[in-house]
Amino acid sequence: MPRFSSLHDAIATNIKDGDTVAMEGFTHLIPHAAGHEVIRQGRKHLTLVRMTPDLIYDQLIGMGCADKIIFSWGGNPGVGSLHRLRDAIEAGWPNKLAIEEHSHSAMANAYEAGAANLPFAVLRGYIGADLPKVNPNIKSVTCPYTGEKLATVPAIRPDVTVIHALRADKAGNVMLEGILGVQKQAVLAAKRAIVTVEEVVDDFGPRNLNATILPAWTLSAVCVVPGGAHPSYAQGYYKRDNAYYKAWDAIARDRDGFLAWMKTNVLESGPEAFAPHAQRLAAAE
Amino acid sequence: MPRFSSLHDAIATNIKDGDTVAMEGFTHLIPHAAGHEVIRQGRKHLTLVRMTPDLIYDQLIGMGCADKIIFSWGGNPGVGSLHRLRDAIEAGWPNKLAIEEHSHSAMANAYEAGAANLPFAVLRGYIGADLPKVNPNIKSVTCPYTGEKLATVPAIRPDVTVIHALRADKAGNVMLEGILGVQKQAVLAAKRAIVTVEEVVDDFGPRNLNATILPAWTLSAVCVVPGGAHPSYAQGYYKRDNAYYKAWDAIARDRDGFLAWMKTNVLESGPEAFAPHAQRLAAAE
Amino acid sequence: MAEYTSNEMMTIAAARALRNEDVCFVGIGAPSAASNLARLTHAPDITLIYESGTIATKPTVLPLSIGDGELCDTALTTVAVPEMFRYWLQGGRVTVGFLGGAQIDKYANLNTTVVGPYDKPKVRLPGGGGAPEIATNCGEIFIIMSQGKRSFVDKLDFITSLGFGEGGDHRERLGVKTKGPTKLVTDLCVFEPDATTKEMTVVTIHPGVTREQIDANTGWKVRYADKVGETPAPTAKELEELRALHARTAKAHGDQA
Amino acid sequence: MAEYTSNEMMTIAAARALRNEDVCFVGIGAPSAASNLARLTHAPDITLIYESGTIATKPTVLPLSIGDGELCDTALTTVAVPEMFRYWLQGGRVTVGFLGGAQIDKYANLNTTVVGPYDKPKVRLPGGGGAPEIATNCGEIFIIMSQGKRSFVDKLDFITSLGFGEGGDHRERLGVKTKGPTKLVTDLCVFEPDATTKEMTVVTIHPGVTREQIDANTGWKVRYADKVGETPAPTAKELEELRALHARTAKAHGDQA
Repeated sequence: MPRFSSLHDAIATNIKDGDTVAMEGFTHLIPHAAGHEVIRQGRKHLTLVRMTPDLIYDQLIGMGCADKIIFSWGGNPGVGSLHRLRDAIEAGWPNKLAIEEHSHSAMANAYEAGAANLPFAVLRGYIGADLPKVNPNIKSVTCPYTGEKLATVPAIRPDVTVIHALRADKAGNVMLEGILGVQKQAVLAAKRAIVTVEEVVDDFGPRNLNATILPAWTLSAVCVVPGGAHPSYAQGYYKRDNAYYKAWDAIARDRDGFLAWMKTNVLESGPEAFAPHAQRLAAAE
Repeated sequence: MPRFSSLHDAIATNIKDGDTVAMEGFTHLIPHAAGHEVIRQGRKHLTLVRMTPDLIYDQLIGMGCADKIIFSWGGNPGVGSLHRLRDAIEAGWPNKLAIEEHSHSAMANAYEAGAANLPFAVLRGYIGADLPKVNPNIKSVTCPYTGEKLATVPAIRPDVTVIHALRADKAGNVMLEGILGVQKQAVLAAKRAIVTVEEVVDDFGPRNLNATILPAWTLSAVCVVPGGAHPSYAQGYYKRDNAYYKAWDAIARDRDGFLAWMKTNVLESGPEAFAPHAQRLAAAE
Repeated sequence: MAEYTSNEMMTIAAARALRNEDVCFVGIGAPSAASNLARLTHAPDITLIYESGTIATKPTVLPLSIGDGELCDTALTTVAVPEMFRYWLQGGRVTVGFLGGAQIDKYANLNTTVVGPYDKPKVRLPGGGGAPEIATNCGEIFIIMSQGKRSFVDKLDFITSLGFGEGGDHRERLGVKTKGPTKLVTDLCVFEPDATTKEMTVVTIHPGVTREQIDANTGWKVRYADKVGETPAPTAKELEELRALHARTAKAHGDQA
Repeated sequence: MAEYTSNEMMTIAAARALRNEDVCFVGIGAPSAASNLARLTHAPDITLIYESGTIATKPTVLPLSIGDGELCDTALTTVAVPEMFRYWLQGGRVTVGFLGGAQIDKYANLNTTVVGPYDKPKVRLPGGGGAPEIATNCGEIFIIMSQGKRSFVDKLDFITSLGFGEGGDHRERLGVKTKGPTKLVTDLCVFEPDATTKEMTVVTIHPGVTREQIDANTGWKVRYADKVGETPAPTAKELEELRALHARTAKAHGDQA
């Protein structure tokens, strides 16, 4: 039942070229270490799904891993643009990138519908907005009771969802706390799920009776990667590296600078590089 | 902001004859004291909504408060029938009772849709079942993407939802824990909401970051009624009074015996009668 | 061999059908006893889910209701009821749904709604609860019911939850992809569906029970498999665990009286 | 009177629009500064909600992102993102949505998606995020934006979120029941919609700012109310709280560098 494995093996076993992959985490708990491993293993032609692409998808897109992105807000929060995402959309570098764009509400509803095994989600959304003109996947249904017309989006059902969580117990159950984002929904909507965690504990101990826990049997692999969310954060372990987010703007702005950085910090590195970042941030508090 | 009031005033102010009222609580935290207060105040022509009518609605129906019930499972759990509910449906005593019957899944989805301000809910349900033949409110929509036909039910939007919760803080925020049922959804789906609680605490203290909390501004009234869930239970305060549930079978079986019991235990009693039950059950552990 | 009741035989035979790796959506009453017996004997890691939202619960005593505090106290975690029905049941996360019922027909359709016409019922039963969606969304369904002519009927007054409908490929024609009722365990025998017609067919008979008894307690002409075996009698360990469970339960419920 | 920047004037004027009893859905950046300033001055009980799921949060420093840990640490509770958008925003529980934008037109429609054609963008902006549904599901909308000819444009390249559409009763015709943008606060002045045409109309001008400056920084012919007042200058208390908030924020973010 506990499917503990190395991050290398989890990615190698569960993510294939051409897969639809959701790496989720809403500001909190973004699975950056797993993203780097996907880049190192050279995956291609992925459809990347994520509400807020963030640095993790800027890196995957800049390294040519993706053919398409499904998203709802593609910026560096509080800083500015994701330059690699923009370069792919505006100039087709390193390859043409197809986009399917939604609102946050639509994406959150689409994951929710996926977790509930429904083919579509209904929302009061997109009224008077231009997105439905450019995204043919935004349609509508009529309420059988009131006659109202409501927006619909297709459920998101990734081949693989990847998330970072706080901790697992020895049986491989995984606990989340704090800003939960859409991670539970994204895991339950997917065919396969990989979770990286800060640590493994003997058991979760006394806890809230309704703690957000993903049972081991809903997961394909659990990998211990301390610091694996950096420069995002893990509540109670280390803070968001806001300085790193600001520094990324300059790194990603230039193609060559970006490639050089990726070579040093990703291609020639490994998951163990994340722990020191977390330790530094935890010590700074 | 904190809308603390007596149970008498909360019911008098918020529940009117003819209202659609949901008193929720899935086995755990059933608002029995509030139900008794509604009976004492002689409300009539209510449409009562509840997944599992339980003793609380058996009593309201037997006392002639309801014209209609919307439900999904009407029994005395682990014991047998709700005799007053059956007598109303089978023999129209004390008055004819209209029924709208659903499955649990449909009711849970209908509350969920109500909380989300949607006019209807979509589910993979009722396939091959006879309920859609006798409940015209069960309809269907076609998925705009896959062409699948899925069942729909109208959202539940009560005039008033009544629940019992563990505790409130001094600002009137209310915390739930344990078996959560559909209470949060039922409150957020309603125009007005009354919450009875076991106690008021200075503040909730250290707690799970994702604790189930209803902010004060979502509630119309908060009433302190220790033991107010009895014979249902309040996790961490007192256990379910299973013996009482068993005893109810004999009390409710006979019309006159029922009326006599209600006179003594409800009409001539008050919310303060609940605390001793809770104390007895807590002491028995 | 130890003495045992037909009810004990039923519960034990039903428990045996569960596997250690199952995720089981447990109905109250007999299904709950069988599921917990499985957990206490051959299937210690089985995940038991109750519709009150408790996931991977390990109650020491049997709950009287579907939502006793015991279920929540011993669960891995507890989710809200809409989530239980949406993400876990409808989400396809449950391998076995374990149901009982008031009436059953030979295609294992169940009635827990009414005896007599719906609008003018002779007996108003509690209704479907979770059953209509359990019946179609779980990987497969096990049913546990005592046999009798009033409960094993030729024609149901009301189909609360789908078994094999009119038999054959009826489930497939309705667009249902799950297996449906693969096992019906009674106090007399064990039925499984015929591969083609889907009629519930006796595959093993409990020790000491005769075909005449089965026929006399069934409202349709019972079909028997070509090779009908004998249900293995309860082992000492099974009986011991089941009786201890019932004794703990009686004590716990009695304590509160 | 103390010296202050036009940006401080903008934030302070925006903060004043919020009431103590509001439930405010807060956008990141300038809306977040204004909302927290309101909380730290005249509206101590205001409920601030961020789309990351944090409800009734009271951050000591401004978050850089919409989901900094500070927001969760100081919240009454934090819900999952689907619940935030479904029960709280779409559920009609939010009285004010506080937005910024890259481009705005005279009917307060906003563009944060693209400059140039959607399929061949000159500048690809981040996109809508929560804005499309914030714009129609909140009781009313406040917008805070610095004025300039490139951001206050005659025609948007893309309508990311609805303001008053083409003006007049356009929102009603689309079936939207909420008020829409009732206030647009800039570094130069405050706009409110005309009662009939819904064109954003200057109602107060910040101290020392001229109509010529406003006209020169707006891509359409600006409409002024019949009686245009002067925005009250920042009070010492407002400036002190705002500067202390920014100083705490800079220190907190710098500490991590």
